[in-house]
Amino acid sequence: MNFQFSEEAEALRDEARKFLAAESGREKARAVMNGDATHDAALWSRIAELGWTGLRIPEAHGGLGLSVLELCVLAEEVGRALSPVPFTSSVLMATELLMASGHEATQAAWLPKLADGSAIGTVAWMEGDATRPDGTPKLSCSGDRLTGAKLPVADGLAADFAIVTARGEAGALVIALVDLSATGVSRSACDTVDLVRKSAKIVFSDAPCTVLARADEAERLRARHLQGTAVLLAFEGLGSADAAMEMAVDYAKERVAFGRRIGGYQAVKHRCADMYIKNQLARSHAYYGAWALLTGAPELALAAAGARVAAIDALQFAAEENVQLHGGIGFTWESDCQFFYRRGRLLALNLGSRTFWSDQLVRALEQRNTDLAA
Amino acid sequence: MNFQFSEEAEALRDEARKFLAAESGREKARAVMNGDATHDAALWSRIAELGWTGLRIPEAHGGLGLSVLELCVLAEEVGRALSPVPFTSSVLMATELLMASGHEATQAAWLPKLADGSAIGTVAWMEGDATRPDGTPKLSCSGDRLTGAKLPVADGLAADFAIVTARGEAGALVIALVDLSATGVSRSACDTVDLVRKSAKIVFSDAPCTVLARADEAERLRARHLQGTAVLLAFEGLGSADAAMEMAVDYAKERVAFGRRIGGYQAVKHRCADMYIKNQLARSHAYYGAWALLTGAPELALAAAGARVAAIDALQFAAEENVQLHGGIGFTWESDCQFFYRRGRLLALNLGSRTFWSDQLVRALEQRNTDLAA
Amino acid sequence: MDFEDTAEEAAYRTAVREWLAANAAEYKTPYEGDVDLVVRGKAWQAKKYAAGYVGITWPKALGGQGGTPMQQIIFNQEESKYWVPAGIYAIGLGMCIPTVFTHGRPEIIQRYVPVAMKGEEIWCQLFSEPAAGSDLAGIRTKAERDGDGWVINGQKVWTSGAHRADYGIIVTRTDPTQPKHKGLTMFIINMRAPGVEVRPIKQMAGASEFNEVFFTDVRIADDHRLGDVGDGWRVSLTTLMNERLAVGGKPTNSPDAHSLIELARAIDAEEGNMLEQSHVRQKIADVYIQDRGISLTRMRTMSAISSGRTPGPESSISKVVVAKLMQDMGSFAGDMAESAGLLVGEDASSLPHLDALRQGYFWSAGLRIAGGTDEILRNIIAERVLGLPGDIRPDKSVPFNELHKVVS
Amino acid sequence: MDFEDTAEEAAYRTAVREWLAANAAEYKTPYEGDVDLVVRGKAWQAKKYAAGYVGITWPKALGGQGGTPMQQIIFNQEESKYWVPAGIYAIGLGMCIPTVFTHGRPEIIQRYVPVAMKGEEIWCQLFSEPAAGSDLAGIRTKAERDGDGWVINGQKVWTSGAHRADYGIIVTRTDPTQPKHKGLTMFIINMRAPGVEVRPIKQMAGASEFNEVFFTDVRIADDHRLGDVGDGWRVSLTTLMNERLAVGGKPTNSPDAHSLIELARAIDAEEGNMLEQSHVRQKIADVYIQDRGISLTRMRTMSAISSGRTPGPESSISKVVVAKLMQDMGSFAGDMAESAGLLVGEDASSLPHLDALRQGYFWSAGLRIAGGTDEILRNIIAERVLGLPGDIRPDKSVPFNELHKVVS
Repeated sequence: MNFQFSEEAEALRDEARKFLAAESGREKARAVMNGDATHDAALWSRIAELGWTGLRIPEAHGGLGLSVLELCVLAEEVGRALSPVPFTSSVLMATELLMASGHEATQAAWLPKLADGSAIGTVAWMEGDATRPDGTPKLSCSGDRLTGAKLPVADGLAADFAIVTARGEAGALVIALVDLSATGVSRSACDTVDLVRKSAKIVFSDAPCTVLARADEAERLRARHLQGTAVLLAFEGLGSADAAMEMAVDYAKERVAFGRRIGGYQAVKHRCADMYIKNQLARSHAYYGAWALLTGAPELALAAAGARVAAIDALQFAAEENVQLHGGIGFTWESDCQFFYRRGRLLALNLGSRTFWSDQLVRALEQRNTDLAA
Repeated sequence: MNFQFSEEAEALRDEARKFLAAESGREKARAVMNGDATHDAALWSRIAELGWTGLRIPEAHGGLGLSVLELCVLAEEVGRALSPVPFTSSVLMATELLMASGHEATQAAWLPKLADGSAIGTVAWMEGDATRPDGTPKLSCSGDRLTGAKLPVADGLAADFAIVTARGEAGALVIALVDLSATGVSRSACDTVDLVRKSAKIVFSDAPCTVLARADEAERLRARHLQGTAVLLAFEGLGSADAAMEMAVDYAKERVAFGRRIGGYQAVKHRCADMYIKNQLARSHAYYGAWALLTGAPELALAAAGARVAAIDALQFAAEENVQLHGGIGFTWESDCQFFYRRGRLLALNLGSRTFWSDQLVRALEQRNTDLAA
Repeated sequence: MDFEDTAEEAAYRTAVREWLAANAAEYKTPYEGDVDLVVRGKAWQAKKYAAGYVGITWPKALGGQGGTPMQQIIFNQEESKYWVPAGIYAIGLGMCIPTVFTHGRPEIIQRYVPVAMKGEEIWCQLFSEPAAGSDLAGIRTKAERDGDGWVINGQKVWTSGAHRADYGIIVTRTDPTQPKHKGLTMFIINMRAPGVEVRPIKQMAGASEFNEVFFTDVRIADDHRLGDVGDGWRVSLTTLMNERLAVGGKPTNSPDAHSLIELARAIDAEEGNMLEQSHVRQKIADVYIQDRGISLTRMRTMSAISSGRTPGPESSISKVVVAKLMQDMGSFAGDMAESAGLLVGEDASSLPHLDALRQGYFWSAGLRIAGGTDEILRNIIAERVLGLPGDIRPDKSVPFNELHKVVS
Repeated sequence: MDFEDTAEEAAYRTAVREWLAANAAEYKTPYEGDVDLVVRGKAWQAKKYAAGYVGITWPKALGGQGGTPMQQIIFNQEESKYWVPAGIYAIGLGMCIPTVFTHGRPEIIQRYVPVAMKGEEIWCQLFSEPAAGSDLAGIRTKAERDGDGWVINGQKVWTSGAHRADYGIIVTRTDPTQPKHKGLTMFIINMRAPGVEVRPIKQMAGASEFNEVFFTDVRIADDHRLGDVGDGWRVSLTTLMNERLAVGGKPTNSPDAHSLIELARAIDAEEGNMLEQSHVRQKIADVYIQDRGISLTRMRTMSAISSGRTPGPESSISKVVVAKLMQDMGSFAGDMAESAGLLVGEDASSLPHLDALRQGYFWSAGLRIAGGTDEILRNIIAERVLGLPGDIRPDKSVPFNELHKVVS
């Protein structure tokens, strides 16, 4: 029984947490929120120097070639720090999807730049409507040309390329990579509930792209990408949820009302206990997802859905009750509470809602029942 | 604005509460639970003497001819006392359904006996499976003969007649009254989660019955009966919920742990506040239901569903947390907590679940939207 | 049982409706011009005052109408059908002026009450402080005797409308050697006086409805004291009793079960639309039970008022239910809308009610706190309504300036 | 990351499996004969003892195996695949005997421990009292000196297995003039001694798993004292530390998400079956997140044990999650089953898992209380894990016999 991270991964966590505590305090997130920059470029450079941008990229392409477990550790720590860098979009999503695509020419073109941080990628599947992540996109792909729009695209203003989902011939799914500096691509800022992670609306007018996968192959690639991303974003959410809980607990230990620290009131302390419970459940499900991702186990569909739903629940609860425990001050612009409150909404919706994933979860349970019966 | 009971109705409430407090303490419920009697016959006689059994029955048939508002008041008070008498089955359900049927001959035969308490009626629509109250029964009605079974039938052992739902020619709904002493009727005790309100399984083998309504008329009668009963049972549940809350609050004021009365701990006091909140919401919805029932307002479908769902929620919460607040003693056979815990389940399922009624509620909201648009 | 007015109420309602039809026609639609809210507000208040619709329940001796609470409710109901600029007087006439005329000296009442009723002066309420939120008696703002008057130093926070207020009522600590509820004193303060500085507080959702107010050597004459020296806690209860009534419900036109129905119907599901999904229907029913349950509860309260009885404690449940409900509705609506639930501003989705529901997700986080947190309200219900024991209060009999010694 | 045994663990597991296959074949299916549980239990315990599967982690000097916690876990896992009658020793060997060998005199250890390990004597734990539940230190049962020994008078409650126990450990009050946590003393008591009377407690759901035990002038020799006079609270912590581990999870084979899936699939809906209803699917996902989340959390704990580390506090969440979850699952299953959810006994529905889920609705009400209520467990998580302040304790330093004066 070894349902825990290796000592090496835990060492990476310690290093990452120290680095981010020193270099990525929440004032960095605030600066990006209040400013015009798409992200904290200096911090991003430091992160690239540490090799985090190329953590999973093969050494042949300039990366460290480490396992997905190390990536989970970093996802959690970056989530904990709310670092205003395109780590989720570029490292957790675009890099992983590009590597999974098996499209060697494109990998050779972009992976080295991703590894050294000189390029930023993103994944653009949303189209501003209420479709779910497994739906058919409206963006059309004819030959190697894209026409339509994607929004919101996280880090879409900072990104050098986007991997998009599109509708190809006969309505078949296409997954394609677009150089965002190409002709026919125009971008504008697009506001979302999360003010730290800047998003874009990207409009494609007969824009050139490289098709990475089509039809059944694209469906398989997307399904696998959704599951893998669900696990990685669960770690990110878990990190944020733990940070929100710690913020609430710290305040409850300091704030005095009616002659007592408010953490002594059961209404407050039991709420904190409930945060802890939800975060622990989320952690256990996230670990299960990491194991399934690492081993390619058939349980991945179930584990990924469980990790995502538990992480969404944990972060939303911690974020809402963190404001509540802070009282009036927690509702101000100057308080850090809003970062978690907003991030909670972002993580709840940026890869399909908890409703979507709960349904996926039950599908996986049904499937497992069928497998057991067969 | 007069969204409250009349002074006359409140006077009846005071009288009823005093009478039941004196004559129907919870030890009466316990005696019936632990004994073989189907109900407390002495208490039932006293209730009949007070005229409660004929409250709504026209004076021509020996009743008091009062309004449904007075019946709501009594439903609440009998629910509060957990009186072990067939009030719900006979007065709230069978009498009301018989009166609504418009079947004068049958009314002439039974209403006087119902009024003076010499006859007990019940309504039998459940068939032991998971069908909903608006489903098609399996009990078959051919001509004036019934074949099949109904279970559980509340107070089915004590009842003199049952009004049943059945499947008639071409699958059309039939509502019929059966004299339970007739040939072809056999009854046996049938255990349910509620140990105070005794139930029966009733088997019909070509048993004679009087058809009260068929097909569309029966559907209308059933729909109206379900809505009216939903309101009346909401009052019953509200009475039980208030009694459970009061039991919990009284205990929380007495029980000492760690040097304080446990009602001083926020975990306990806030739970009591939540009971109060749910009970107040349930009361408001029940009153709305009473108003709709009284006035025959088109809002009845909505108000009845709201009353039922709110009452189920209130009683279940109060019943569960009443056990919890009592600690170990609340989980014993000797504690009265179990009455509410069991009654909560009974009232949640004896007329269609909260799921069924939530769906009905949204249908009514959709309908109202349509009406407003038209 | 009915939902009808009594004959007297119906007559009053008719009169109000006719007056509004004649005088409020310009407010039939939201205002789209660029005249200052204060200017528009003053004009409307003057009209109301002239017609006898200000201080409806107040004694005639004070310039009020000596009317019934039901008349006030009827006027509010009818007025709320228009987009009138009445909000800037809510705190002043709802909370401050009743405190002034209950505890002020005759010449002070004469000076301030009629002017406030006409709308010529706007008031704010200066109670909360950074270290005194739920525990209001923990305030630190000092008032020190100086000759015939007083000198104020300190800071208030969460002061609605301080930036446009002419006067405020302020609770101060005049004797820190007394236990916290003793040693407080209430004053009327001139918000334009030297040493008063108002700074807006930007909220999480971006708006600035509240302010911080700083006081540096602000002078107040002793005749502007409300109640006795050291009696400020009791005086403040007059104000707070009125606040609980004011902060009760949700804003008019905020989302309800029908908003979710229309949103759900507009979103495609695998088959049909989201309104056909049973989890959506169950949630809508939950919302209806709570939201409609609160409005029906309010009708019970109004019935009691209408029949001249004292309302029961049932109205205490309103805010604690509504605030959390709005938060839950907001996140549920977002989940239904999937990625569209993320969008704000120019690119926001046009799905019906989605924007209002998302905004509700943000302001409900504040509503759960303002005017008594969820936790304080549950304490109040448990203690005052159900009679359960109060929290243990280590601070009750300790001198204020030694409180730090007892904190556990 | 893997879920595999280490090489050592695998070897141990193989040996256990082989031994069980050879010795526990008769327990492959539930027992249907009429031999007394105690008789069957003693036979099985004797076999385990002879084979070295009792006291796996205990010191060899005590007759234990000096093994690792992981070996104990592996044995438990494998043994739980059979319907063995092992439950009657759970409290004695899990809680009482560790207290005896930690705090007893050598000759007492010698007298009781080996016999208990062989299963020849059965033990119970006599702690809770009517006025001492969550607040265990509130016990009133008296032990008074009488010559060389002690005389016990009082009442215990919630004593599992008292009716079949030969011995028990009992915490008593020896000095009521001391504050409540002082003045307690622990003893070994002979449950067959004169003056001991055991009465079963019938539970809400009908079963009688617990007892009341009354003590009237029961004599105990002083050498049966565990720990010093007045040190009973500290001694009891040894026992309670083990209880929290024992009462942690839900019973084997209790309902889970798959039970709801199978039940839902068996119930017709308007179209198809209930498993296609989205509200059912959402609920099943909720159940899975909690139920599977707890079992995954247990794996994290076991991984720590397996790698020789101290488990973190994560296991503290188990019971508080599982108990309420079972209650919620029970009512949800009933709702799905509509009227079939009412039926019990002979006429009960044959819908899959419905009966177990309904029973779970009843026993979960007890599980939320037993071994630490939901409220106590949340206090423990908040205070011990998160470091939040404890409740104010007016009773801490007051003499026990003056406690009534401070109750608030």
